Amino acid sequence: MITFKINDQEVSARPGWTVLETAREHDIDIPTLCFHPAVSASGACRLCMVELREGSWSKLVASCIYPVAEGLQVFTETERVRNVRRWVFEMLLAACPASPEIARMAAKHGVTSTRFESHDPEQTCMVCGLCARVCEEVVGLSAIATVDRGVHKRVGAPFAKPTDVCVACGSCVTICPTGAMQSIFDSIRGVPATNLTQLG
Amino acid sequence: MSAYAKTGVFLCKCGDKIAPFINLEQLEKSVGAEPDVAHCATMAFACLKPGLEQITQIAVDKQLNRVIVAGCENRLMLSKFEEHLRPLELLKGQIDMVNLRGHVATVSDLDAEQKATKSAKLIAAAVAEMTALRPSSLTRARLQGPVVIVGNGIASFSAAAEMARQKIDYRLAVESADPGLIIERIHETYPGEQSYHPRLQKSIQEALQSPHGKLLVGRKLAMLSGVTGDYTLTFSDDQGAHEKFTAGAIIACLDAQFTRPKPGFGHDGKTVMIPSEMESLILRSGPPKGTVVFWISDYENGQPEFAALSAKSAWQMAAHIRQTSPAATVIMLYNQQMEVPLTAAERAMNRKLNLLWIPYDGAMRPTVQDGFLTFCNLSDHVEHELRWNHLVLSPERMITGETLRVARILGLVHKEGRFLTGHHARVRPEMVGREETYLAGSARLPCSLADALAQGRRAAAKTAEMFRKANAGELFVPRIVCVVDPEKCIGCGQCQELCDCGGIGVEEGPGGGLPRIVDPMVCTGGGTCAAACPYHALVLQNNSNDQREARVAALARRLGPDESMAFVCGWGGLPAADIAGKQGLKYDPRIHLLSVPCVGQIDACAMARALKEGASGLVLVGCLPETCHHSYGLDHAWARVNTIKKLLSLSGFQRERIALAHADLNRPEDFVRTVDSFTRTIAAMGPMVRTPEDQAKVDALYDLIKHNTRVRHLLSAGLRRPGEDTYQGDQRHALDYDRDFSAVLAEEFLQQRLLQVFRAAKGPFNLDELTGRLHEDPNQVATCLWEMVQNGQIGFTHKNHEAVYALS
Amino acid sequence: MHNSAIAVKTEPVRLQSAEELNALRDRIIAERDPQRLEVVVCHGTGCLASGSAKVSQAFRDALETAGIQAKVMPGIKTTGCHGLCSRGPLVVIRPQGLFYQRVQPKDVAEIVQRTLIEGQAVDRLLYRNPDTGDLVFTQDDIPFYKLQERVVLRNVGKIDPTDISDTIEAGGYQALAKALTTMTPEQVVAEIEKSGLRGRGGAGFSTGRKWRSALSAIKKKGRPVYVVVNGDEGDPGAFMDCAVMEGDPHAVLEGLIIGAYALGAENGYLYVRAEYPLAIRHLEIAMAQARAYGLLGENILNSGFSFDARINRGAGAFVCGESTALFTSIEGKPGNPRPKYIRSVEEGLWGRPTVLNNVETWANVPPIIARGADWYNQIGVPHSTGTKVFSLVGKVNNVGLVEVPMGLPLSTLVEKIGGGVPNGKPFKAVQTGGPSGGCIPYHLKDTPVDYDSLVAAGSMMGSGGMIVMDDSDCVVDVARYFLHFLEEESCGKCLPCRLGLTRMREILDSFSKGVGSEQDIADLTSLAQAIQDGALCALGASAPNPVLTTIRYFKEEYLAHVQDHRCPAGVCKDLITYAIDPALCTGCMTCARQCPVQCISGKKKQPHVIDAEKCLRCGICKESCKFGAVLIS
Amino acid sequence: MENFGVQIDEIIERYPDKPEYLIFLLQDIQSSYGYISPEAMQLACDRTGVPLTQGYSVATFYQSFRLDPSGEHEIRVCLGTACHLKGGQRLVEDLERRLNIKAGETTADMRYTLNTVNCVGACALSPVAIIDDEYHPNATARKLEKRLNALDQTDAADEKEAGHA
Repeated sequence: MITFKINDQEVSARPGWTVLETAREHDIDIPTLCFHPAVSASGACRLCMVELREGSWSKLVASCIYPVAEGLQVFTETERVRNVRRWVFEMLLAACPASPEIARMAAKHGVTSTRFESHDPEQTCMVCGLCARVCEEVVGLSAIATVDRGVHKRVGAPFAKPTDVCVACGSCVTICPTGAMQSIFDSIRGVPATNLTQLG
Repeated sequence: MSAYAKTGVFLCKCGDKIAPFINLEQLEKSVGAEPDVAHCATMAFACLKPGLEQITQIAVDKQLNRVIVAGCENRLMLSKFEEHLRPLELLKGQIDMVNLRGHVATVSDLDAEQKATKSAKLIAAAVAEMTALRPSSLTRARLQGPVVIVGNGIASFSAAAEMARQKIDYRLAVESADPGLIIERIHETYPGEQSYHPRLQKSIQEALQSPHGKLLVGRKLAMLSGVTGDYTLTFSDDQGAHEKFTAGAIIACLDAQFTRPKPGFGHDGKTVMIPSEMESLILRSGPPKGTVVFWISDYENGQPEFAALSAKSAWQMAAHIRQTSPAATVIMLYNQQMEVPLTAAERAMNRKLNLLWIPYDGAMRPTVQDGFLTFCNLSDHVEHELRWNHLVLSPERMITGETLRVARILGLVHKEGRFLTGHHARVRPEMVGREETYLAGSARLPCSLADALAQGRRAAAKTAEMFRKANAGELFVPRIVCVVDPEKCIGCGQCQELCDCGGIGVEEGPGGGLPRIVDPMVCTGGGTCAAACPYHALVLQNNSNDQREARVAALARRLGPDESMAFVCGWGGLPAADIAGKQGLKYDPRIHLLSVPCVGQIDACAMARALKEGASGLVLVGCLPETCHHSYGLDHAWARVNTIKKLLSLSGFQRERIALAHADLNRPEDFVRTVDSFTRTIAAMGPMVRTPEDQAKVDALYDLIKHNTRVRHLLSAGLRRPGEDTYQGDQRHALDYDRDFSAVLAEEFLQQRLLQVFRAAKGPFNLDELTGRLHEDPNQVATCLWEMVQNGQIGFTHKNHEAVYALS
Repeated sequence: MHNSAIAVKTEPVRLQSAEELNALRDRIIAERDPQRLEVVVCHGTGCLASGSAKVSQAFRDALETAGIQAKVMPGIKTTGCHGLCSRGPLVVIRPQGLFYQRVQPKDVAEIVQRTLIEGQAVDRLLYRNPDTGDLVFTQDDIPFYKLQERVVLRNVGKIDPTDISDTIEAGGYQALAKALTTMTPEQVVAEIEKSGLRGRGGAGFSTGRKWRSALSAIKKKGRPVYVVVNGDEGDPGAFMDCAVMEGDPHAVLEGLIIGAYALGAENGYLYVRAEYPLAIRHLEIAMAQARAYGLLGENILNSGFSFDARINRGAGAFVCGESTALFTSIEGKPGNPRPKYIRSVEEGLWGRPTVLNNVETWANVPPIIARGADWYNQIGVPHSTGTKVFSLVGKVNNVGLVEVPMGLPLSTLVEKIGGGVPNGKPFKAVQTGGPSGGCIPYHLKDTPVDYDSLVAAGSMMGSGGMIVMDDSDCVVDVARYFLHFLEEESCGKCLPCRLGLTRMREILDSFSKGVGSEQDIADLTSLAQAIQDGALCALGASAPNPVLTTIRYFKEEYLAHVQDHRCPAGVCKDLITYAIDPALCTGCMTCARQCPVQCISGKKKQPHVIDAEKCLRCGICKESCKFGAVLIS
Repeated sequence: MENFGVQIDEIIERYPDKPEYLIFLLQDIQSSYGYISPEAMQLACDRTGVPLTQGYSVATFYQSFRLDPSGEHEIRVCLGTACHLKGGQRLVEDLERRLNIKAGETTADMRYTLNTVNCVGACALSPVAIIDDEYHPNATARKLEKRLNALDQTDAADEKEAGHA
């Protein structure tokens, strides 16, 4: 057993757990977006950042991947943590203006508006890569992946064409935290033979 | 409590996603009180390490051999639980999930207690299924014997060379073992690739000379039997003598043929020719002089998808002509819809060689005349003329003759068509899919020589990987595949006809019987075949009909009079429901969802069971038409649902109590509409009236569909076969067929009800008594009784000058 | 490996011991006449770009025709970078050591005649001291070289990097022989620790400590362990590592082999940036030669120690200079960094203990081993021992490669060695540490150039790029440039970096258009802080540095943009206009012909006018005007 | 004559069939063909045993790979810091105007591809442009224009030489 503190509350954990897992087990809320228990953590969205302190020294780490250790002093709501969270939410609001899920999460953490202009009012995807990870790790296919890099990074199938590798299982749509995969999905599996929405 | 099943149920709070919506305390209490539940616990996050460790600990302490996690989507999370519990020998099939979050917590405005009650029903159903599970043992797959490479396609050599490289024994069946001859003939199937020949020669030599390979020269494949790992191939020689070989795996290398285009293109094989003929000419008498026009005519052949391929091979031939015969003029004439498939370097070379590319307006077909060809120029709309001495057309490509014959023996012809495409969608990644590991060459889809060889290599590499795994003891027989009960199988062959994955084969048994065997490495576990077996001889192991019936019955018994249930297909309805739940869409809470891999997997008796045990309505939410991942499971479900509808009608119930619906996983709003529409229909009809007499009818309905082999046979016979293009209700004599089928059902249903009467009470009964009990027309009853007497099901004697009937 | 056709110039002999290596060296020295006539042509990337390959070919041709007249047939040696790239192509005539600059093929005949045959200098090709106007004959007398101390570059520019005999003659592989025959691995690590060597690639982590922790990780996890050279020198404006790999590949290789010996590694990787084809080629040749001589591969120098290495060409991603991204790239995947909560000495390449050092760090290892840590740690200052190579570029007279002891004041580097800014004005700022570093303003010109002082000034050592800026360079534009660079180079995995850099750049974009407020500057700072705290890897975490230091030191220039709507340096397009000074314009019409939008009008021999409405501000007119008549206001 | 199949097979066989050689393979394909075609990508992925998506991710992640055929002549303009300060961006803009493409694109006639590059290590000679591996130190828009005109003429001469009929 390992004991350490989160927000001055003593918690216990076993070797191999992460700070996030321990916090959740103890009902301490840390926001996450790119984390899903079905797949490996990537530590990309940085919403789960927490501050580690030791005397005057401190640093921010991603709790979803940070392993627990004896005597850690973890703080989940410090000024620095909130600054990162606030800016990430502000940027997400501008990057994915069409995602109600993101707006809901941001509002829950006190961010309701953004200083940034949106480049694409329809955008919902924030390229967390959960879809690609679930396809590789759970479905075992790797029909999609994140392609390109930096600001151009996006999710897609090779050569931006529907791919035979996709079995249209919809795991990516299910795991997507922002609902973005719903609009990308048809371009990956190819449009289904019949479109029933016309009947409705 | 069950003697052997020890089931643990774990309820997940999922942070604030489940706990506030469902009263988990109440749920834990009621689930814990179920007789078949050995342990029930609630945890913060079952899926995170703390939760997983807790489950493992409890499973060890309580010696659980079944685990149910009630939390979220099984599609995403099940494999994680399976992986964690594998060390405890809890295998696939012994762990199940109920999606409380997506199917209960967020989808309605019920209060937390009501939701706990609903959850308890769904969990009890899952427990019942687990209790009915008879888990199979884990078996390793074994591959015995070499790899046999058949089909005589050029990819054979690259496949063999790859096998040699991987040091795996192979038998190579070829027409000729003379590299010179092989290369001489190659232009007939892959023209324009002369520059590739030296390399091809190397590959052929590698294949022919490896100590791992043995050659079967000049023999034809006559028959194939057995399963992956243990095949027997029969070859015949010129004299018709047969020889048998065993094989661990087979690689088929088949090439398509080039045929002359339709008349009207002026093909004469001498001056107007196809590329293979041009290459013969070059080989015979050197490069032609004068003007050679390559007309990329694939658009006009009706095969525009191969235009780029034709253009590339024509260009290579053209370049060869220009290089070896500087006096020749070479022109490429192409439909403007095609993009010229040359890279920058090739363009530079093209420029150096001065090969002209002339586009024409595709709306006007070029016309061949003696020595001239007219075409319409796109820019000036003038009909221009091209003078030619030799005109080379694109060929038509298709598979015929020997290629087609071998493909049939190998079971590769899934659909009638020009090529061997159109295999069913893959459903299981670890599946040893036939198309993937099996087939290489232009018979799949036209390709260049290099591509064909690459396919051969790829097929061989995958086969080698399978051997590597098997030899290392890491290749396991999939858990959820069909198995045949030889005691029950009569060899009627329905399943084999219905199977799309090629997993069902024939085994010669003693006495000429032909029981079916299943190749577990090829079976996709779709189970539509098992549901169609008239004798319940084909069973989808670890996911059997008995389990499904247990689950259905357990749920149906717990449903309130106005509640109904739905089967949701793993590829359509279930993901749509999962996503609807995730998005917080609301729908009628009276519907109870049961997930199933494919609605085609549901035996009609499981549907009947739901109605028999207390459900007021049953809807099967499959995927969209023509998108089934299995062998037309949706169409099969359609036939079964309609059978139940007829029987409901015969029993005096509303046909609308059962329905088939479609859902696309990416349209969760549509799913909600589907569910609401169905629940409205059921609500409008009210609960099913269940007087003893009514209940007896539903019981008879169930018994009929479960046990009556005539009805089950007819039902199977009417199912859509792979390769059939028509939907069941779409057939030419649909109405006649339907009427006949209805008549049979009416007859058999009456007989079933009579049997029910005889079994329930001691007879004998006379005609009046029977008609009185059943409220049916005396003439019909009399006819039925006579049938049954003839069949020996009942006997009759005379009593007071009146015939009386009793079980014989 | 898969390198074809690598020529080994002398017949290789597999060396079986340190003694055989020494014997070979003695033989090479004996064979070579120290007084032999030699034409040394610089073939560094800089000189090659200015045409030195044509010069050396011209020498070959000229010597062939003139060969009969010469007393001794001179050798032609092509070497790595001499350093003074702005004066290339450079040619040195030995044994006199005559230093010719800007030599063109047409000058070759004269050199052959005057210098090689007649023994005289060609004055017009000599360096002229800008202060005194005196001719300088030899390299060592040029101020640019005088203040340097060459440890890493000891052989660069002197030896032919494709000929291992040159390396061996210059003492190459002596340190390896010493380590293998007289030192235990433990002693090697201790020596490196004692030397105080710090990583030359970025953060300046102690190399000795890194090796030490790798040893304890190996103890815990066992082998294999990997040693890796980080040659992915991605900082724009930095080419130190390029010069070392091109000019003295064996130094890197020798350092790596010594490191492998110290750690017990059997396999190593050299990850080299794709844009350095020559460096890759020279390393390939060096490795083939080292293998042939038994200095690399199985049983090195018959010591029982075996080690081999392979070159990974980078494929064009700056982020691969980051250690974890570099590892994923070697593994054949996109170079996305991994979270680094477990250090790479414990879990690096393929999850194994891995020691990654950059090229310059590895090249420091052989001299430390050969001459001892005590000699080494006397160079430089405490906590920053040894020397550092810088590429001095931008608005400075002597653009090139310099190596100086740590702790030299910045002004010495820029003004004495670099010769100051071209127009004689003081420099405005020096950007160090590449895109991750910061701008040091003129008033901090006495800052000693060592790890800790640079960090205190808000910048960092980085890999050693040093970009000098003058008053025609705009700090907002430079900050934008770096942000734009990093935006394109971000791997895009973590949100603060992928989204944040764009947003920061957008704010700077609006500044460069004269739009913004003090609140925007405050927001920019706060966002920068969030990115520093939140980014996943060092690329993102250090990306805001150029912005933060420029705000810190040049806030008034930011305010000039947003409050006064002007760009003091005359760079930001939206805040400047081009105009022609009628007094200077001769009406030659050159600019009017060149203008891509034909917005310049005027009659022949009459002053021209620019239509500011149509003007794209592309600057072609200013560039093409021979009379300096085009002005920016 | 060169044949895609022959060459690609030889490239594919240069390296062991392990995932770590994917980038090596793609680099060799890139340098032989100027781009990575879907077929070539598939072959490289098959050889190294990685899913096609990984090949595609790699090819789009690293700047040196192209997925579309590149032009016969590649123009690279250095945008390292030194070149930026001395007007590298202006060179790019001028070439974009002249060739009527954006950086990273290829002209419609497949003759020129314009790319930018982050520092080629020739900072002393900034700004630097590289046309078909030939360095142009201290480049100006005018000097580059001259070079492109010269290239146009040589290519036209090529065609003439081969011309007949």
